[in-house]
This record gives sequence, C-alpha cells and structure tokens, in this order.
Amino acid sequence: MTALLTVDDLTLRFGGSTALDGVSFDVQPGELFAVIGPNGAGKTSTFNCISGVYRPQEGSIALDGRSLLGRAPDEVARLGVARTFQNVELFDNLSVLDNLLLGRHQKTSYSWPEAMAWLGRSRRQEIAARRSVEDLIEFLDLASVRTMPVGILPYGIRKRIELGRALAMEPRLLLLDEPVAGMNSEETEDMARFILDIRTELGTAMIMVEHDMRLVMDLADRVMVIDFGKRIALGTPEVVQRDPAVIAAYLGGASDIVTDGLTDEVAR
Amino acid sequence: MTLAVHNIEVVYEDVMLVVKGASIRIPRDGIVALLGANGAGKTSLLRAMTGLLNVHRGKISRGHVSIDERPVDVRSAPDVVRAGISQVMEGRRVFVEFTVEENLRVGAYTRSRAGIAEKLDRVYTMFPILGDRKAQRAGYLSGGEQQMLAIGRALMAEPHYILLDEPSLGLAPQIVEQIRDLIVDIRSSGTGVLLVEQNAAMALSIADHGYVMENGKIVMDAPAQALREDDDIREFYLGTGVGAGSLRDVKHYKRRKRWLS
Amino acid sequence: MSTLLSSLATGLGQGAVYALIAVSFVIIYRATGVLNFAQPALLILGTFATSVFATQIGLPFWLAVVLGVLIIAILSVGIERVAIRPMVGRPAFSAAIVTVGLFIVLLVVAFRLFDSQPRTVGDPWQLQVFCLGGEATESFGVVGCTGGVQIYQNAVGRVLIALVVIGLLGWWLSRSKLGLAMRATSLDQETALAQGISVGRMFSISWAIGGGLAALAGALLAANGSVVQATDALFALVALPAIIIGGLDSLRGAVVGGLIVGLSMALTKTYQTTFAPWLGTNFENVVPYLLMLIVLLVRPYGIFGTREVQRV
Amino acid sequence: LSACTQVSPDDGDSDESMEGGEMVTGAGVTSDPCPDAVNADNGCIYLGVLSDLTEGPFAALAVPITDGQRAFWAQVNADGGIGGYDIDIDTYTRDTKYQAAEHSAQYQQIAGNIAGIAQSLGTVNTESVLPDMIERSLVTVPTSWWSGYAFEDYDDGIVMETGYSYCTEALVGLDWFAEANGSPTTVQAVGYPGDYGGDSAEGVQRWADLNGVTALEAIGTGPNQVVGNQDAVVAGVLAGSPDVVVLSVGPAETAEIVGKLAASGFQGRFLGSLPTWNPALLDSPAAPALTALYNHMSPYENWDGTSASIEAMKASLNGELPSNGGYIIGWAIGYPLKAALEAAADAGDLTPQGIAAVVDGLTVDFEGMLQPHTYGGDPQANANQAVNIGAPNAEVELGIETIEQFYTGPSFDQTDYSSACAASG
Amino acid sequence: MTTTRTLSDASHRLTGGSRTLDFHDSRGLVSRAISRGRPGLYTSYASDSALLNTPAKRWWTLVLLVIAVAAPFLIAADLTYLLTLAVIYALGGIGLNLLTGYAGQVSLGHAFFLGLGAYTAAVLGGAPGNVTWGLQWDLALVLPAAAIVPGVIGLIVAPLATRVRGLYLAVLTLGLLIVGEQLFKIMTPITGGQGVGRGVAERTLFGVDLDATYAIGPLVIRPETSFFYLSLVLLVVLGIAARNLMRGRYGRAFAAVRDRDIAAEVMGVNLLRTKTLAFALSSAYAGVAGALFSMLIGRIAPEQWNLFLSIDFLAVIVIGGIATISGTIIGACFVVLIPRVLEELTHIIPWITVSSGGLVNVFQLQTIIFGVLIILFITLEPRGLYGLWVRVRNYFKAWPFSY
Ligand SMILES: Nc1ncnc2c1ncn2[C@@H]1O[C@H](COP(=O)(O)OP(=O)(O)OP(=O)(O)O)[C@@H](O)[C@H]1O
Ligand SMILES: Nc1ncnc2c1ncn2[C@@H]1O[C@H](COP(=O)(O)OP(=O)(O)OP(=O)(O)O)[C@@H](O)[C@H]1O
Ligand SMILES: [Mg+2]
Ligand SMILES: [Mg+2]
Repeated sequence: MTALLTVDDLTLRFGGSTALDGVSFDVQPGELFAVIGPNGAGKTSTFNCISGVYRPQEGSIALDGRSLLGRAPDEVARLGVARTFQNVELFDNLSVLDNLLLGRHQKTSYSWPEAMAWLGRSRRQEIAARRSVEDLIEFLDLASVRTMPVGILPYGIRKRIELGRALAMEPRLLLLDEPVAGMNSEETEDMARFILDIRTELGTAMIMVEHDMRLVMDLADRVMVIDFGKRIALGTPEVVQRDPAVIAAYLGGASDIVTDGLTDEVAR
Repeated sequence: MTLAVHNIEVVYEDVMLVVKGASIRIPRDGIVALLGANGAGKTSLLRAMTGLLNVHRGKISRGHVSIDERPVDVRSAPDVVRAGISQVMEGRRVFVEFTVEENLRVGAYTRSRAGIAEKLDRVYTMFPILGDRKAQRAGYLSGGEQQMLAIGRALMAEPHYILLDEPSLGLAPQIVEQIRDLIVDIRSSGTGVLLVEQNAAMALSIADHGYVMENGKIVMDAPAQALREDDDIREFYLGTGVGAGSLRDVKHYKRRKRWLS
Repeated sequence: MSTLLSSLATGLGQGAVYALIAVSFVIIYRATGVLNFAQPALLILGTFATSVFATQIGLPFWLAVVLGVLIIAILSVGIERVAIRPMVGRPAFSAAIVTVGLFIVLLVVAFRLFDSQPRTVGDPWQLQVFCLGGEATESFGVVGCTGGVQIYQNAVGRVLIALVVIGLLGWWLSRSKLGLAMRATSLDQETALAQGISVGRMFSISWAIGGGLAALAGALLAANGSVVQATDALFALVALPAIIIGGLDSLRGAVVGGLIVGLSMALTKTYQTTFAPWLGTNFENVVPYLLMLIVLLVRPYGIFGTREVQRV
Repeated sequence: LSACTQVSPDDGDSDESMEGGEMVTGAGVTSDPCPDAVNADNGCIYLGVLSDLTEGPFAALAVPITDGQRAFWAQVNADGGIGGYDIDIDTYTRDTKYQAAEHSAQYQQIAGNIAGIAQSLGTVNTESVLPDMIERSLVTVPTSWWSGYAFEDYDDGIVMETGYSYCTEALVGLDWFAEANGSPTTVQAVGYPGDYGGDSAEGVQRWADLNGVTALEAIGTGPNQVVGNQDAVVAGVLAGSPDVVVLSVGPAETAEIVGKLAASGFQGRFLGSLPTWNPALLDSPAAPALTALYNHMSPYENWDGTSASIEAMKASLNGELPSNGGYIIGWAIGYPLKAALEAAADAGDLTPQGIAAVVDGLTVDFEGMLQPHTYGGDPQANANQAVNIGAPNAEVELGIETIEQFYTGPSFDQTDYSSACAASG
Repeated sequence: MTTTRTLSDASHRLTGGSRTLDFHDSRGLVSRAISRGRPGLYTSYASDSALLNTPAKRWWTLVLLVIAVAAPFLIAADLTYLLTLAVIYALGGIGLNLLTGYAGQVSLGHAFFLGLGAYTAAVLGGAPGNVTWGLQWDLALVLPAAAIVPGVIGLIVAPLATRVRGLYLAVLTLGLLIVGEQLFKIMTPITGGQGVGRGVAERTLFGVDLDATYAIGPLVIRPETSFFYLSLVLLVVLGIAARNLMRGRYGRAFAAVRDRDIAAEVMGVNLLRTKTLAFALSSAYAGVAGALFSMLIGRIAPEQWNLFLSIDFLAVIVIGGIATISGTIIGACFVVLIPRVLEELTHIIPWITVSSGGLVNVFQLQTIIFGVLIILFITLEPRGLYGLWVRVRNYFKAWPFSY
C-alpha cells in the first residue's frame, strides 16, 4: 500500500528559531496516526505546514504523490485535507449550520451570478449541501444547537462543531489538533467514538495531535513523537510508550498518570 | 479567611439563566475543584466572581460574593483584581501583539513596580520556555506556551485567591504534572485556589474540596476524598468507573447520566 | 535653493501641526481601537477656546493655549463618558460611526460659536520671519525678507512645541505602566479588565490626551499669520494618511508621518505648478495619499506600525 | 405601455384660483395670512430660501445674507406688503449645507409651495435644479455671481442676478486699478476654480488682452480647510511678481496670501472680489498689509454707503452691526423679487408663471444701494458694471471704506459679453 | 453527487439509521409526530432556506411592497423625491454592506464608486455640453454600464486593497476617494471640472421618455413617480440578488473571510478571490446607485463624491444593521427621512426659528438632533434598527418561556 501522505525532511524556521527540524513521516490510507510531543515541539506547526498555512524552508510534503508545498491553504483543502484547530477557529457570528455549510464550500461550485438568481444549479447544490450537513448534525448530535450562533456555545460543543466542519469537507486526510482538550472523560469517550466511527465508516485517514495519552495510546495505529522540532520516536503505541527517550522528553514523571495512581485501572 | 459565593444566579441577555443559585467557598489555605460537563456554567460562575459578566451581556441576577464574610462588589473587574482575586481565563487570552514579557508586566498592573524583576524571574524559572521567548510576540507561541503564559501572568498579580479556568488545557502531561505541583505551592504560599478542570483526575488529586456543577446548579459538594471515591464521579469524570477499558470499546450510544435533570 | 529651504521650513512647520493631530488620533486609537472622527471638531473647538481666552479675555497666548487645552481635554472626557463608554466591547467600526455622530454635533456647535466670524489666537509669531542670508525688509508693518531663506517664526514655534509635547508624552507613556495598560486595553478589553486595568479609565485618559492634543493643534493651526474659520476643522483629516504612513499604533510613526505629509505637501505646492501643472489645482492634497498608497504596498502596517499577529 | 398616454406636464396643476375677482394666484400664494403676519388682513406670498446655514463652506457669508433678507421682507411687510399680500420667507427657508444633493432635495420639498426663490446659494447647486425651476417658472435670485445668469440660454430669464458677474468685476476693477495706480504690465488671477475663480480669471484674461497687458497664468487654489495653507499661491505669485493680483478666494485665504506676500517683499497690489472680505481680517497679522495693498470690489454699496436703502437697512438693525457685509447683500437681493412681485400683482397674476412673465424688461430700482438694473434684453447693454472700490480701514464699520463709488471703466464695453465667461460643463 | 451520497450513507449507519427524517427525499418530509405542536419547524430545506421562510415575513414583504408602489400617488412630490433618495441610498448601502458588513472590509471609498457610476451614466446617457461629452444612450444600456465600469475598477483596485486590513484598509480606500476626486476634477470632458460640474443622464428607458407625464386610465404618472419606480424596481431586483448571494456559499465565504481569514482559507475559501468579488460587486452596486443618484439631483460636480457621502453610507449600514439587507433598507430610510421628520418637528418649536440669533437656529438644531440620534441608535442597539426589530420579535416569540 502506498502512503497517502509523505512528509520528508520538513524544516521550518522562524527568524532564528527552528520550529521543525527535518521531520519525516508518512500516513497510510485509513490510518490513524498520532503526533505527540512537549509544548512547543512543533506539532501544530507540522499541521500548519501540511495545510499550507506555513511555508517550510526545506523538505517535501506530498499527498498521493502530489506535492502540497507552495500551495495556498484553499488549494490544499481542495486536494482533500481538512483540519481542526487547537484554539477553536469557528466563525463565532455564524450559526452551527452555517459553520458546517462552510465546510462544503469546495463541494459547491456555482458562480455568483447563479447565486444571485438562486435558480437551478445554485439551489440544487445548496439543498444538497444542506442535506449532507444535516446528516453530520445528526451524527455529531448537534441538532439541539444547530441554529445557535457558535460564539455562545460551550467549549466542548465547539470542538465538536469544528470536527463536523472538517468532515463536511469530505477530506481524504483529516488533521485533528487536540480534539479532546478541555473535555471530561465522558466527553472524551464520545469524541473517541466519533473518531473511531469516522475511521471505520468513512475510512478517512487521520493525524491526531493530543496530550491525552489515553486517547492516543488507545486509538492510534502509530505514534510519532517530536521534541524541539525533531522526530524522536515513531512506532506503535506500545513501543513508543516504553521508549526511554519519549519518557524523558515528554511523558516524564507524568507517565505515572497513565501507569499508576488514580487512573491505574486504565492502563493494562 | 475565605472567598465565598452565595447563591449566585447568572443570566445572559436578560433571558438565559445559566447559573441557578450556586454557592461555593474557597479558603485561603485550600484548593477547591469545580467539575462539570461542558456548558454546565463553570466559566459563567467565574465570570460572575470577577466582574467580567457585563462584557458578555450577562449579569448577576441574585446572590453575592464575599471575602472573609465581607461582601465585595464584583461588578467592576479592576476592583476585584485589586481585592486580590486573579483569574486565568478560559481560552488563554494572552495579548497576542505583546511580547511575552509585556504580557507578564501587564499582569502586575495592580502591583507596584518594585520587585517586578523578581516576579518575572520566578515565572521564567517556573516555565523556562517562556524565559527563552520573552521578547517574542505572545501570539506566535504554541498553544501550550500560551497557557503557561496565562498562568504566569495571573501569578504576577500576587493574588490572595486565584481562579484557574482549565489550566491544564492543551498542556503536555509533564507540564500538567508541573502545574499540579505549582498549584500546591501556590496554596502553601497562602493563596486560595479555585480549580476548574476537565482533567478531574489531576484536580481531585490535589484538591481539598470539590464541587460538581450540572446545568447551572451545584449538585455535589464534598471533600475531594469523598468525590474520588464516588462511583458517578469515577465513571463520568475520571473515566475509571465500571466497565472502563480501552476507549476503542466505548459505545457511542452510552446513556448520559445527569444529576437532577 | 533658498526657495527649497524656505518651503522645507514651512513644510516642517505644517508637518509639526499634522504630527500633533496624528498623535492625537493615535493616542485614542492605541487605547480604544477607535478611529475618532470627532477629532477635527475637538480641534476647532480648541481653536475657539484659545481664541476667546487670548483675544476676548486678553490673556497671554501661552496661558490661553493651556486653558484651551484643558477645557477641551475635560470636554473630551465628558464626551467619552457619555457616548464612547457604552461602546466598550463593541466593534470598533460601530464606535467610529458614533464618533461621526459626535463630529456632526460638535461641528455645528463650533459653527454656532464662531458665529460666521474668522478668528485669531493672538500668537506671538504673527507673520514674522527669520531671514537667513537675505535682506530683512519692512513693508506695510510686516517685517519680511527679500532673497535668502525665509523662515516663518510660527513654523519654528510649531516645530518646537510639537516636539517638546510629543516627546514628553512619549517619555511618560513608555515610563509609566499606563502606556502598556492602554495598549492592552485596545488589544483585548476583557483580558485587560481581568488584569485589573480599568478599561474605562484608560478610555478617559486617552480621550483627555487626544482631545488636549487636538486643541493644541487647533491653537497652532490658527497661529498661521491669518485667520481661522470653523470650516478649517476639516483640515484635520490630512492626519489620516499621516497616521497610516507612520503606522496606526505608533507615536513615533505619527510624528514621522505628520512631518512627511507636511513636507511633501509643501514641496508639491512649490514645484508642482512649474513641473507638472497638468496634475491639476490643489494636487498637493493628493500627495499624502499617494505616498500612503506606496508605503502600504511595501509595508501593509505603515512604517512603524505593529503587524497584526495571527496564527492558528 | 400602450395603455399609457403622454399628457402635458401641467395637467396636474389645478391649484390655480381666482382671488378677489381679479388676482390670479398659484403655488405659494394663499389668501390666509402669513404665520405671525404683520398685516393680518393680507394674504401671504411664500418665497423659498436655499442657503448654507449650518456647516457648509459659505455659512459665514450666507447666514448674515439670510438675516439681511429677512429684515428686508419684514420691512416690505411693515410697509403694507405687496398687492394685498405679506411676504414670508421663513417657512420655506432651508439649509443646503452647500451640497448639490441636499440643495436638490430641499428644493424638491419646497418647490411646489412657493411663488419664487428669494435666495439660491451656489452656482452648481442652483444649476442642478435649474431645469425644474424653469419648468415651474420659479423666479429665483441667486447668491453667486456667475456670468451665466445674464444669459437666457442658461436660465431662460428666470434667474434675477443682482450686480455684476465675477467676470465683469475683474474687467472693471482692473480698469479702476489702471486709472488709480497706473497701468500694470502684468496681472494675475488667483482663485478657486469653477464659477467663482474661473469666471474672474476669464475677466482678468480679457482685460489683459484688451489692454495689451500680460496676464500671467491664473493660479488655482482651494480654501484652507482643503489645502492647509496658501503657500502654493504665495510661491506662484512671487515667481511671476505681477503688478496686480485679482483674488477670488475666501477672507482667511485673502489675509494669508496678502500677508505672506508682503512678508516676502512682494511689490504688487491686490484686488479682492466681493467675498474676499471679512471685518475680522483687521485683527489678523496681515492687517497692515491688507490696509496698504488691498482693495475690495463690490457691486453693492458698502456699509458706509449713503443711499436711502443703506439707511433703511441700518435702521432694521437698531444700531447693531452684522457680523459681516453679507447683510448688505441680503438686503440688496430683495429688491428684484419685490419689483417682480409688485409688477405681477399689478398685472393681476401672482402665479409663478405670472411673476416670471414680468421679469423680461423689468427695471429694478435698488434705492441707491446698487444701480438700477433692467432684466432681459441685450446682456451686454444691460449689464451692471458699476464697482464700488473699498479700502480696509479699521475706523469704518465693517472695516471697508468706500474710496470710489459705482466706478465704471471702458474695457467691459469692448469685450464680447454674449455668453458666460466660464462656461458651465 | 456520489460523494455526498457516501457521506450520507455513512452517517446513516453511523447514527444507527433509525430516524424519522428522511434526507433523501427531496422534500424532506417530517413525520407528523415530530412536527406536531411545532409550527415553526420547516418541512424541507428548500423552504427553510427560502428568502421569506415564514408567513409573517411573506405578509410583511407584500404589505411593504404594496405601500411602496402606492406611495407616489398618496404623498406629495417632494416626499416621492425623498423616497427615491432613500431607495437609492438603500441600493448603495446594500453594496457597501456586501463589502463592509458581510466581507468585513471597511471602506471609506464608496463615494468614489458612486461617482464613477454617475459619470459613466452621465457620459453615456447625458447630452453633450460645452466642454463635456455625452452620448445620450438609452438607460437600458447606461445603467448596466454604470454597474460594469465601477465594478471593473473595483476589480482592479481590489488586489491592492486586499493587502491591508482593518483601519488601514479604511484609510486606504479614503485615499482612493481623494485620488479619485482629483481625477474627477481634472478630467473636464467627463466631469465638467471643479466648481462647474455637468448635467446628467437623460431619463429615457427603452425609448420611453420618463421625463414626460403619462396617464394610465385615471392614474397620472409623473416624472418623479416613474423615476421612483425605476429605482424601486432596481432596488427590489438587486436587493433580492444580494440576499440570494449572501445566503449561499458566497455569503458564507464573505463572513468567513471577515471573521477569521486563516481558518477560512483552510476551509477552502480563496481569500483574494472572495475579497475581490466583494469589492467588485460592492462597486457595481455603488455604480448603479451613483447613476440614479446623479439623475435624481440633476447636476454633479467633482467635489461632491467626498468623504461625507461615504460616511453617509456607512451610517446607513451601521444604523440599519451590519450584514443584513433588510436592515440596510431601514437604515437608508432613517438617514434620508429622519432629517425631514426633524424638520417637521422642529418647525413647530415656537422659540426656535431660522434666525441666526439665539442659542441655535432651527437648522443647527436639526443637525444636532440628527447627530445625537445616530449616537443613540448605535449605542443603544448594537445590531442596528434591524436588531431592534429582531429583538422585539424574539421577545414575543420566547415570551412565555424565558427559561
Ligand atoms: N508564526 C510563528 N512565529 C514564530 N514562532 C512560531 C510561530 N509558530 C510557531 N512558532 C514557534 O514554534 C514552536 C512550535 O510551535 P507549535 O505551535 O507547533 O507547538 P506545538 O507542538 O503545537 O505545541 P503545543 O502542544 O503547546 O500546542 C513554538 O515554540 C512556537 O513559539
Ligand atoms: N455570552 C453568552 N451569551 C449567552 N449564553 C451564554 C454566553 N456565554 C455562555 N453562555 C451559555 O451559558 C452556558 C454555560 O456556559 P459556560 O461557558 O459557563 O460553561 P462551562 O461550564 O464553562 O463549559 P466549558 O466546560 O465548555 O467551558 C452555556 O450553555 C452557554 O451556551
Ligand atoms: Mg499545538
Ligand atoms: Mg468554561
């Protein structure tokens, strides 16, 4: 199986500091790939490079063999990459419905004169978009808030809306930046379920950045660890978890949280 | 010495009642955890305590806040800060166009300029990465770095009470660990802490007392130890209840249990 | 050559007034995020107050200016309390339209006060000139200058006053906590509140300073060797390209922008009619804006402006 | 569309009626008395005023003009009114802010309710509604002195200009200048482009051509609110150093130009058009220079005039002084419309059409404030060309002392005055 | 639409498929059990997103239209003139709202585009003057041209404008206005020149002279009436077009660009193209409004396309409501009609007259009150007059249940 996404030797610098330093990895179709690392390691920057927000100085990124480098974010989106953001980036003044419909921007294609007339293609496409978005609302259990402006909704719901918006883009590769941050365990479980469902039902490949080790270790097929912009480990959760370099740089004493103390039942 | 909230109600836009008579007490020498699902009204309660409601077109429709049994006027946020209550706001909220150091200096706005250098140093030793980036614009920091900055900024005011709205959000496990120790330190230096957390495991591991909020009401009010042992808490907040296993096995139609609703 | 130097001098003098106006805009912008369209009206009211003190009550010019500045500062604070404070937390753009409403009201008040009369402020400079290398002449009670470089004393006075006042202001803002607090307020009012910054106070202070500076600029504008009418208020709008050239949130930028605008207009006035008459009458009005467009092409945030921080 | 039939425009006008057996009246004339009427038994003729009364660029002049007009008509009413009617200009006085759009909107609002327009300020503004005024036959007195109003092809005869045009002013003023100060070798016009400075500059040019004098290229400028200062003018004038500069700008600009040029050692003199003066200039630093170098031109008598009308006007103020000479203008521009109304009343037709009909050939007596003027006929032969030359003098009320009354010179008659000097677009 | 199908199918399975809503049925019928007791529930997406999606809205619109059509016959000519002006302001306001309200690009240069439209119309549709050009074309050609020329200029300047943001953009567009005014002043054959101006387009539409008075049966259609209708028709058509545009993908893209442009890009919205479209369309609307405006006032001078005209339009959209089309219309009525209302009201105040003495004269009072009203409306109701209306409506909607 050829990789869906190949990232090779990615290097990103800001002025003097190096945010990413020769990071390479690949993501297989349908894979759930996790990226972890300390704060400021460069995880979000990796996402930003893939989705075209940052221009890396060196390296290559290819989706299905097509280079993503130098492409504007909207082109990358067209090629099938969708993402969520670490700091929820929803359009606060718009309703949930409109936020999700925005995800379908590329899937509708009528021109502005058609939009003005609101006949034929524009109308058909809008109704189709609406229909698929309603499905997502149902799926993500957002029906009760669908016409509310996103700005006043609680954080957890907003994260879910963001996931919905990304899904509405029907991506081939979905980038999730800390999908369960700020959620309690119940909500985390819901989110985990959504992620698994997306994966099994839609077969979308996903890269997930997360600090919740339970989610990462339970869900991911493979885990990459970066520290100071460098890849320090890549492998299955079991392997990575025991990697001393990873424990030193990231899990630290906190690996206790996973392995003993209050949550010891969680770890096998 | 306590910061206490008495039976407070919060309404937004004159119609949406989101905190429905909540009372909590934060002793100067204690850590109090406030748990609750998304949208329970925790942030709203904090806003009520720090005078930030009117920014959100909300107001306190009943109840009051007191320090040491003396009522404080919480309608003016600057007065609240001067009274010694600092808040780490939800969503980091650093001044993106300021440098890291400027952010910290703004945090010390209510304090005299003397001693500011030491305070800065303290924050930089606590979070070395901030020290490395003190001249960088805060907006370009990573999410976790911004969170550290927000916590550091609140400490600059040397508050008597500090209200932390999800301080561990987006932090690496290692840092969470550090924050946990930090909070314990803060408490021992004589600052009362209100800890709003989704990471209940972390919160309850250090808290003395805990509250659970559901739908705007305080539904549980017990010592942390008791909460740690409560079955419902274990299931919904700690994720360690009956049947907890790999997240892969979680069923999505799992019924939500809610108190009083 | 002497024409060039003379026009540079006048240009600097005008530029100093523009710099004051620009700083008065910037100071309010820096604290409140609002572009205050009422500024021209405050300026002309400042002229009026100074004029009343100096010519009707007969106070010395300097005292009249100080009183005028104080009165307008107080007026500005009042205006801010009534009309701008309710806009805290609302889009800056709506607040800007409120200031347009204020402008309409205040301008009519100014017209009523002026009562169709041009005014003077009794400044010490009048039409006097420094004559460098030329021959001082006296014609018709006006001491003038033939040949050589002719520099109006009011230009020198304007430059000195503007530099001293702006310099002191900048020094004070950078030294005190207030400067930082004001900027914090404009960046994020809620977070500023949460740091204990009284947003309302920052608004008041910035309006007081902004209004006072506008009044000072108004007094200096009237010290032009001629008279001033209420309509001259509109002239304050040339500060807009100046603040954009310098960068909206930078005091230094406002000064540089103001001087650039003053100089470029003066030079255009002197030379355009000979070199490019086809550009039309009053082409100098366009020059600041053309410079602004060029600056924006190269630096979208002006010369000293802070780039907006954006990351996801 | 086939259902539509075109009808003639005045089919809808049905408000004509017969009053008292012989008087025909139309829009703007009622048998009811005016509000606050002086003569309660009289009917009322409503006249419109479209002026710049609050915040426009000419408010300083327009406000006293309007005050003067009100005083004039109050006097007419006090004298018994016209043909059994009092005149009211207050009800339909409107502020145009000197904006064409506002002028047009306000005009639309009052046009159907008035018998004529007692004041219409600004050439562009007036012209924007001129076609409609012509259609309604609304006789109008303009307060702008553009040469086009002398010609029927522009105004169809309904605009009753007073005094001369800016163009004539420059021609005659320069004649006077040559007489008083010796013939200049170079002249130059400085002014706001358009109907004001443009018209005047054309007059300067014509005078120069006629008299074999060099007219330097006219310098365009703008009010200080737009251009900041008049340095460009100062530099431009100095460069050519003409013997006389004809100014058509505002008072503040006049003071600045004259003062700064004097300070720069300029040796020439200045002739200022009607709106260049304001008494406050005598307090400005430029006062000595103005007193020495500047002469003011006005078609109307100045405040120190001696005619009956000036006396009557002063009486209307009970000894107070207006803020500037606008008051004189306001008083003077009352005469033509008064004469037209009287003639129309005599003819028994006070409809707008009736009033318009008497204008052609009507000779208006200004009671000495201005020389009598006959409307219609040959524009050149009938043109008013008498200039009152004044000099600044702090001793005189309103600061201008008349030094030559109703001067006329030879040049105007030699020019071809058969079309507007500065054409409209 | 196979891709859509996949997602729908998938989420059917994802959600267990046991739902009452059948999204594949084009009418999306809702079972009676669900819709019972919920009259507000839409029964199909088409009707949900329809322009007038409630009976109340349909009624209101109909009533307003009937009133608008009947108005010229019921009110005096000068009020018709003002109504026409309000309609034109609404049209121009919609243009500005597209750019500033929806796409978040604050523009102080709107008057320039109005001017462009006006001069395009004047040159193509006006009579030649002493120095000015005039082709005397029919309005059927002139009006589209008055949209296209400013639209194209908008398209050309947009790339520069998209480089800067916020107030920088506002002042940049002001620069455009100032430079434009200078151009207008020196292009005498087109504009007649400074302080002089020129005449405007002639009112001939499809060969019919709108300056003549017509009778249809008993109805007498005067020139001002036919011009009002022309403007009204344009407003209705272009207003609906704008509304349509804003409720679909372009409207959402505009809003996305306004609120968070990086996120918008990541969602697949092309910033440059979206902002350019906003600029061009806004300018085109302004052009049409400018053409009508010029024809209404009868003569245009280069100085009149100034900052104050731009600010008038900003006031229209802020007072009416940012990012609402109907709000813009309300705002235009406010800005145009309130001075007139004030005039009526202040004239009955006994001690305030046109005299220049006293505290203030009646005009100064009117202007002051107008300014104060602007301040009051904006400070008291953030979402403009439209917001006020929505609030009243919501109050009654939510009335028994205010939790
Ligand atoms: N636009 C930028 N300009 C300057 N520095 C930047 C920029 N973006 C990121 N950085 C720096 O690059 C480093 C990596 O940032 P990044 O956001 O990728 O971290 P992260 O791994 O996502 O961390 P976290 O877990 O805290 O979100 C950080 O130190 C940050 O300060
Ligand atoms: N400005 C507002 N206007 C109206 N409703 C609001 C506003 N802010 C919050 N709410 C509502 O109040 C309720 C409580 O919100 P709050 O943010 O206090 O919850 P929370 O417990 O802090 O949730 P989270 O864990 O997600 O932060 C939510 O239902 C939310 O939609
Ligand atoms: Mg990150
Ligand atoms: Mg919260």
